[in-house]
Amino acid sequence: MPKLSYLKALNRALADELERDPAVFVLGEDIRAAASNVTAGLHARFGSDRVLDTPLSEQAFTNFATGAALVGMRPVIEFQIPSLLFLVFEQIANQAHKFSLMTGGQCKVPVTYVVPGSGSRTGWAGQHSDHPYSLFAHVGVKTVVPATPADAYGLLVTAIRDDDPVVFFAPSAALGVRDDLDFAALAPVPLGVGRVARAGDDVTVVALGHLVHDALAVADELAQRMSVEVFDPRTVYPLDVDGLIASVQKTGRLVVIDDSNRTSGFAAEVLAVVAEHCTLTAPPRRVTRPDGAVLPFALALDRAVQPGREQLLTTLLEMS
Amino acid sequence: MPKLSYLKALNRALADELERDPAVFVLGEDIRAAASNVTAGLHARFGSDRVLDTPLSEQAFTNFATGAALVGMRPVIEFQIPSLLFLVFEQIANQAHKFSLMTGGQCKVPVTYVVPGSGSRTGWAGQHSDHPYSLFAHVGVKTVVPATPADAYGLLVTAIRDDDPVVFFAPSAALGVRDDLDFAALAPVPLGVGRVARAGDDVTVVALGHLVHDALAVADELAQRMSVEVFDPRTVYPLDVDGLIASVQKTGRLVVIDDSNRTSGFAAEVLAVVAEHCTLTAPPRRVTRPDGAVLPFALALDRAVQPGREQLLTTLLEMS
Amino acid sequence: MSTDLYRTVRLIRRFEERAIEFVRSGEIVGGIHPYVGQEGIAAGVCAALGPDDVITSTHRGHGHVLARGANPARLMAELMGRESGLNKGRGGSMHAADFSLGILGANAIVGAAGSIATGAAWALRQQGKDSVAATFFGDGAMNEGMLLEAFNLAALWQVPVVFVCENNGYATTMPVASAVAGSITGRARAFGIPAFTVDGQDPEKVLEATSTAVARARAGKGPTFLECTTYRFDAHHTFEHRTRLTYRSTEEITTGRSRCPVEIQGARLTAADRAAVDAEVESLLEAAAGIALGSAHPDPAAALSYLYAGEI
Amino acid sequence: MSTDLYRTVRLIRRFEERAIEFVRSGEIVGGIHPYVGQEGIAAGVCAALGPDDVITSTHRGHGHVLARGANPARLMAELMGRESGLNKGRGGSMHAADFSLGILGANAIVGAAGSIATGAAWALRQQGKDSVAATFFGDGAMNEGMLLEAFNLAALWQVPVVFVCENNGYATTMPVASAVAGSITGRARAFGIPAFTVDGQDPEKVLEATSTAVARARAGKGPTFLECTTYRFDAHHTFEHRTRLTYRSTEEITTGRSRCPVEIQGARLTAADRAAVDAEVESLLEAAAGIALGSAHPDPAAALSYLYAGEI
Ligand SMILES: Cc1ncc(C[n+]2csc(CCOP(=O)(O)OP(=O)(O)O)c2C)c(N)n1
Ligand SMILES: Cc1ncc(C[n+]2csc(CCOP(=O)(O)OP(=O)(O)O)c2C)c(N)n1
Ligand SMILES: [Mg+2]
Ligand SMILES: [Mg+2]
Repeated sequence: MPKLSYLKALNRALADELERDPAVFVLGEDIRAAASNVTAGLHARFGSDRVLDTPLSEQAFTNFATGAALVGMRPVIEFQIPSLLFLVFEQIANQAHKFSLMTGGQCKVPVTYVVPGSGSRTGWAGQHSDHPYSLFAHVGVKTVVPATPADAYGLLVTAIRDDDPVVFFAPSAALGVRDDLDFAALAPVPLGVGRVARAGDDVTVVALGHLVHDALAVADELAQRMSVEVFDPRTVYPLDVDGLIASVQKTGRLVVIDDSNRTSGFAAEVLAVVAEHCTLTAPPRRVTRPDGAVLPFALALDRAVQPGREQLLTTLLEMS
Repeated sequence: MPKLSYLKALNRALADELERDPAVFVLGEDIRAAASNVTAGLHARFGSDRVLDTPLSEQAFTNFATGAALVGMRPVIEFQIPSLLFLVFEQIANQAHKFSLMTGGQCKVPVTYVVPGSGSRTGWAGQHSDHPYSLFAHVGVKTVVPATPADAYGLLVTAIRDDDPVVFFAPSAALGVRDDLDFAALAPVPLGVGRVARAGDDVTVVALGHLVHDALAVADELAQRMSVEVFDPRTVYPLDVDGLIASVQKTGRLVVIDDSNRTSGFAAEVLAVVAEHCTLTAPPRRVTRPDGAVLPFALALDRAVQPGREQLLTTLLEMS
Repeated sequence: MSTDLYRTVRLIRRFEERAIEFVRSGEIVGGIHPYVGQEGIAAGVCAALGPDDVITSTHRGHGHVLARGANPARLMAELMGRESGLNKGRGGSMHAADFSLGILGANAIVGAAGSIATGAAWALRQQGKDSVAATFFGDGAMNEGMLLEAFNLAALWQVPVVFVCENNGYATTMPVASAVAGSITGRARAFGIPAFTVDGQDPEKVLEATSTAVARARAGKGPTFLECTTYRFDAHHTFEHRTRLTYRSTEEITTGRSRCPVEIQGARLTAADRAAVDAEVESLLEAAAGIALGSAHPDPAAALSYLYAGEI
Repeated sequence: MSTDLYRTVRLIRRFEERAIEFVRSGEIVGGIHPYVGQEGIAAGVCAALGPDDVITSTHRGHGHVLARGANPARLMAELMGRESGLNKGRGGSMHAADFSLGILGANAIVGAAGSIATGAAWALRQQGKDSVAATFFGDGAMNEGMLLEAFNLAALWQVPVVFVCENNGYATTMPVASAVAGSITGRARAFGIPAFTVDGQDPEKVLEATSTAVARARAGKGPTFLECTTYRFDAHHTFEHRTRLTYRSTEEITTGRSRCPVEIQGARLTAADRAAVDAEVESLLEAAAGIALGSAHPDPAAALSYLYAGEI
């Protein structure tokens, strides 16, 4: 079977949707030259009307996409850096997200916001290393953080076809993941449905994006000592509450590894949902970025601030 | 003793700090005419250099305040509507908040962002009714939501004197609260220190801002049936974890009433912290805005989407 | 045409006066931003548009929505938060929309709608339609970066959009001279957009200027910018009726009110024609108010309807 | 002065060339945005500033920081993430700052720093100081609303700030003509800011224009805008050394490189003087590289130091 990388899966999803639906178009900075590689080949194939290079005007082009969506298009915006989502937070949370309810259901805003390279980019430092998915979940914008090439493909396709705004975070550390895949089997993946990435009995590790791979590695490493179940929600919002609860009810213990900040982040939500629904046999644990984290530039410091295998391993051992 | 309203307390705190420290200045829209009343009298008293009316350029004037802070000033920005914080999210979370770490501690950014009228403003509908404190807590910006006139005064003074950015949310529904106060006793209130607004034994209700008053009313109403402790953290971030734990360890039960959205909101953080540290005798409960809430205009709908006394009462009765 | 324009400005004026009464009586919760004094702009601009065109509006939006042909009863019902409202009572004054008429919504965030309109106009052209977008905003919005960015996109991509700046002299209490460095039309011209100052008190002048702009847009020549000078006769928002904000002198208000679009357009009709229109408007609004007042309130159990396009 | 300007451009050029080598060798992680070709602007602007003035810089900021007098060893150490770096290794290439020299920081967000500089300049004037701020940004930043908003504030409040636009023809791969409708100076002038186009390849021309602007600012006459035309000789970012982005023709690059600020300024020195400066720069950089390479790495246990001003 051929190998498909996560990055290539994104490219393929965009190409397939551009091909399938004339309402789809892509816009963003340097996407014709494909500086991030996500849009490689698309301009040559689909032309200037469907692959738009924008000036550095993030606020206007985000609302531009909303306007286009209001009259029937399905825009996909590529953002070069995660913090650009801060710059357009109003345009997503206060405009795109709110139009449906505010107009009494007169319209739809099917825009997809793609950040290919969220989280630390290794050396890009403080203003380029955020992973702000929890913010969008909090305001209620559909939010996905896929871990594998197949899910990256399937969730991007679903996001584009979804009639609401969807923010799609592709973690920088996952872009290089490659899997053996039957291309014909690539298919849409529904929002709000998690998957058990590895079955286990003793403890549930909830992980998202690149951290799913780290969680699997740690589970392997600990296989002799404990049976770790790795649950990948794939979608941050809406969250697969049933899948989560089923896993935790089986294992009775919970660790969340989450590359966003601790306070009121994704991990907090998982702990809260579990506290509401399950009885645990040990206190749950969060392995996250620290409160208010700003990633320092120096590599060892950048790494120290992010949750990783070592912390997860230590946490699991402490619980056993 | 004279009566002091919450709104007047804000005004007094601003006046006192402008008087005390020449580095303090206030900027915002329509603050000379004092459209929101928070800045009433300040322009006449302190002049045009210290009370600046800005054009509608929120992003630039927020960064302008950062720049002024970097060279020694202590700007206070009044924002007319909560969603303006969405518009300047980059400027607060990615600029003001990050300067200290990114420069290796070379500078401070003592800016205070005041939203007098956060949450529903009764009839201002979808784009004017947010209460986005959880977002700032998540990114690690110090965040306060005072409930009483004395705390409004004391926390605003502390926020202005603090060397980091602080977002100050004055809930619309709290602005009219009046208390009998000895003006001489008005004093700074430290960040990160909660208060037990009412002592009780059976259940801890955590509430912020205007909801503290609702929680107290419900506690009164239930006094014959259960002994409710009301804990008001006052600061969302940093959170008074010790105070919270002490209360919950005493009562063994927890309800959080929180006027922000449910997923990854303030209530989620409280549940998570408690799950990490305490054993409860009943599952904890969240009484919050629903996921992704957009406040509909029609009054009854606006109210239906916000957490209130009735829901809290029902929740407490269900737990008992 | 004279009569039509008069009917529109008169309708808007009387609608606003009635809405203000309903604010006073409590039927409208939260207040409104009255359009009184600025009617000539909405009337003139919308008269220049065709059925496939679209508009975006502002916090001060009733005039635009009415001029574009929305049902006054449904707009009034919206202001009262009723199920029969344009937005089923979910939007209120600042979000009134009627997609069936190409009204893509009032917007409560100053400066936001310009880029939305630009995107819509661009998309309609991509779809092979001949549509033009007209987007309204105030003088205060000229200082919002996101609107200036929209000028750039529209100019670069020759988008068929007409930018309509209603310069009423103030952003809330902020005089335009203290808020806008340089000139309003100069700012638009700097993006290569042809920009003109028009007497916004005269609906016919606005219609004429807009017609030229719309023709340009349809011909593929891109955006035009119209600064329509006007005066806000009433409060920034009805909350001002309760507070005392002293940012305008009585003399200034008197002078400002002396050029009234309803009078200017009314003087172009015979007394009899004018009276007939007035009566027609009164009975229309009487009926509209009755319908609105008689409409059902939405069910609080449905408070979250329409939050998402489907089940979530 | 000729010699000083030459020393600065030569220092920046050689610093960048060395930094690029360190990117290649892996000593600098994450890469840099090379300033090669644009040195004349930083040199000319900073030569016009006094000790109490302040600057803000960009993602392409090494030149600004060096021209303002920062210690090359400490800048190089910062790029290598060492404790002796300007920012103690916490900032890296895009955040280099030295507050002791009035360098309020490079900024990784395009268009953000203009309003920060405006606020700083305003505040320094409030404090009774005679300071001026110079703020650098690229042609791409001219499309960021937040920068345009800053022009407005600076013009309205006559803030002593000099806006320095480095027009190198591209924002990453986007040619300026496809991104900026109208003209760059016209955009600034629309805010009532005097705006001039300067040959950014000639440090003396930049110095002259900046001196006039600084004098104007100190005299209380407000902001000036300088569009410095230049050419980026190297990649947008060193990642381009590894990928093949084909947005510029070889001919264009050859033509662009033909006007080199180091050569232009170097030609004004005698061969002997020039050789002396070159040698001085080489030994300075040799020492700087040595110091940087020999500096300690920060302790990961201190990863969150400086996150807040005090304990939290
Ligand atoms: C981005 C933003 N900033 C501030 C406000 C609060 N606000 C509402 S209307 C208004 C004044 C708008 O002035 P202008 O654009 O001239 O329109 P006018 O009210 O005069 O019609 C302000 C400050 C807002 N709604 N949105
Ligand atoms: C607001 C923002 N948008 C996009 C980016 C990504 N980005 C970094 S540099 C750059 C191009 C900037 O072009 P210009 O302003 O001309 O400066 P130059 O790189 O040419 O020096 C882009 C798009 C960013 N850092 N910030
Ligand atoms: Mg106005
Ligand atoms: Mg450039």
